[in-house]
Amino acid sequence: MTDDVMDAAPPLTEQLEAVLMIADEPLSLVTMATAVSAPVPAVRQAVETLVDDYDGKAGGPRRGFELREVGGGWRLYARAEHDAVLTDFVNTQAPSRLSQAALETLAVIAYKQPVSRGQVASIRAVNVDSVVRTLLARGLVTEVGTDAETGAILYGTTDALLVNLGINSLDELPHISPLLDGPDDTDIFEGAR
Amino acid sequence: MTDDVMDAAPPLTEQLEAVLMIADEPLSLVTMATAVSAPVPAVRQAVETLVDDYDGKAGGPRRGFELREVGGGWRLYARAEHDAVLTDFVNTQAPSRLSQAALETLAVIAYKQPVSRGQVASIRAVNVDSVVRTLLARGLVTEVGTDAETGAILYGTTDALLVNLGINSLDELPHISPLLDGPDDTDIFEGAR
Amino acid sequence: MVPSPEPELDPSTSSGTADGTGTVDGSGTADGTGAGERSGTGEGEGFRVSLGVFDGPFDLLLTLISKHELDITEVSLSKVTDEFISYLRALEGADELDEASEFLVVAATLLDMKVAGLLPQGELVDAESVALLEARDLLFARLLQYRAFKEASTWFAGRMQAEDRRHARTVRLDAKYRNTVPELVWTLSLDDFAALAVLAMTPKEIPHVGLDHLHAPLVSIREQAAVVVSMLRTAGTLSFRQVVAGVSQPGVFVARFLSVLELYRHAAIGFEQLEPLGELTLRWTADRWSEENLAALGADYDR
Repeated sequence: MTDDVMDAAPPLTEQLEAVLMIADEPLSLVTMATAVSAPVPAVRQAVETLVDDYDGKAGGPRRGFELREVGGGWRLYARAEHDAVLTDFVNTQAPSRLSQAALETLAVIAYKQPVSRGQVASIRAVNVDSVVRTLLARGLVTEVGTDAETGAILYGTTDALLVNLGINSLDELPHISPLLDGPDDTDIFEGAR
Repeated sequence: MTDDVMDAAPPLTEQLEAVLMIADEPLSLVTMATAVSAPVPAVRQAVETLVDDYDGKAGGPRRGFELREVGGGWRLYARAEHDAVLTDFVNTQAPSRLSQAALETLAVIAYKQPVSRGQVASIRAVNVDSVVRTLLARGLVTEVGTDAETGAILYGTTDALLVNLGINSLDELPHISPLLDGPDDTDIFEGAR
Repeated sequence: MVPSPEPELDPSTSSGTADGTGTVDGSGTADGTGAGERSGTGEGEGFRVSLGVFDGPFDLLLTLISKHELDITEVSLSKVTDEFISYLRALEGADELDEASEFLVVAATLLDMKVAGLLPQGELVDAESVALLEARDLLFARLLQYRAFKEASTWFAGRMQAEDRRHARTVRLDAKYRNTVPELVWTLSLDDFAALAVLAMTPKEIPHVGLDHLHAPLVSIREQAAVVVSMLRTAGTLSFRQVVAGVSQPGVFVARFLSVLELYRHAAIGFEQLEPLGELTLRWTADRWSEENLAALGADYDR
């Protein structure tokens, strides 16, 4: 047990690990320093400690991930040695055909864009989070902004979809207007109880 | 490049760490076993090793992250102690809270599943249609079949609910069974008089 | 107010001390029918009753009754109802409707229990008395079941709130892995795609197996509701007398009245009656109304 220093705040390295674990993009030393309220030089030293630690140079085992400096910031990456395993893993997660659920969600986004996941979910009456992730990963939809009121991310389709459909612009999508003129307030579910 | 130890395969724990690092949802033992081509028992043991390791029980320092079993799978989380710091950092917008009516309906479905809307309504004694739609759109419940006799859609809860509750299986719900033996079973009150 | 992690709930000890009219902090886990619908846990708010034998939150009253620490026959239900109605006046809109419907369940159960409690009981000799007691047990069971789920929902809320604060690693897949994903196989034509959009956006028809052939209703409440809806949507405001003008069959008359109640329950109409047995004025108030609403209406009567 190494609980001997637990009376004080957790070590800087531990706090940085927590921040790095959930960060989606490289973090500059200044950003990290702000996040954990510590001076930059201390953060720099802690980052170096972690880099060595993950590389197995601090007595512990080498980790399956590494802390790398990329584009002016630090981020956790899966270690490159495991790329073969990871590529297989990603492939099994992403089959070459879109599921029916994904296609339907894509169709809703195409006609209703810009649209939030919540709005799509209420139209389809199922949760679409993972399906939207798939579409994002496939580059068929993209984030196009945020709802001014709710702050929800709004999605739209990309040129890649147009290419797949063989059209030049969204205007060429067949009209299905009667359905689109329907009750515009998909927020019936916001207040729904 | 440190290719000097590349003759042997990297330890299972290291491969799992790499996979967990790029996963964006809880991974079951089977999924992980497939990804790293190892038998499930070995993966289970490696996962346990990592859990202890991150908790500082394996000689090394406690980590700023932890490996949690949630919603039927394993996933990396920032350690709970740092959640306050991280909230400032990520400024995530929590999804809007469920209404009391939605929570109660969710509770009935969780305990009574598979259950039809009509059955839920007879317990809650109010119309639950819109609430069930909200729960469907949130991905917390899903259609699990139809009643053989009436053809009514039956609902059950999803793994996403487990993740939202931070539990791993329905067995972890609080016990309220003595009160739920349907009205057919009046024995439950034998001792109450 | 995050419940303790150990998974055990005992609704009989949920809200404060059970010492009769003693002090109650009103911040128990379940606020009974009181808590504001949106706020989830309305501390100390909610419906309180002030009776001769009891003064405190409504939920505690139920607890005491179900634990047999307060005799249901000593509770004036009409007084409880009066207080509830004045409590409702202070609420607004949807909160009011939801609370009212929940109160009705509980009040109806209490009323049944009270009837069972007031009837002479005597020795447990004849089958009738046994049946009476069993009926009372059923009512207790119903009440307790309802409250157990209410209680459980508090646990759900607490867990969800706690989990909201947790941070899992969810990062975008690195470009180098994204690029290794096999090429997408796309087979849909433009028209297929549009057809799919239509399919995806068509409101789901709820499969419904009619039981009409089993209990053929002489008059359909749903059909009568459709009549009422079209009349009210055209006129806006009508008296009930006008709504049933020309109806001669008692069955249609009753069904039309029941459909009015159902429509009120769905918050589609409002009504006012200035004095008991006076003219009943109906008003169309629904912001949104669709055939789907109508299809679901009166489903209780199908059974």
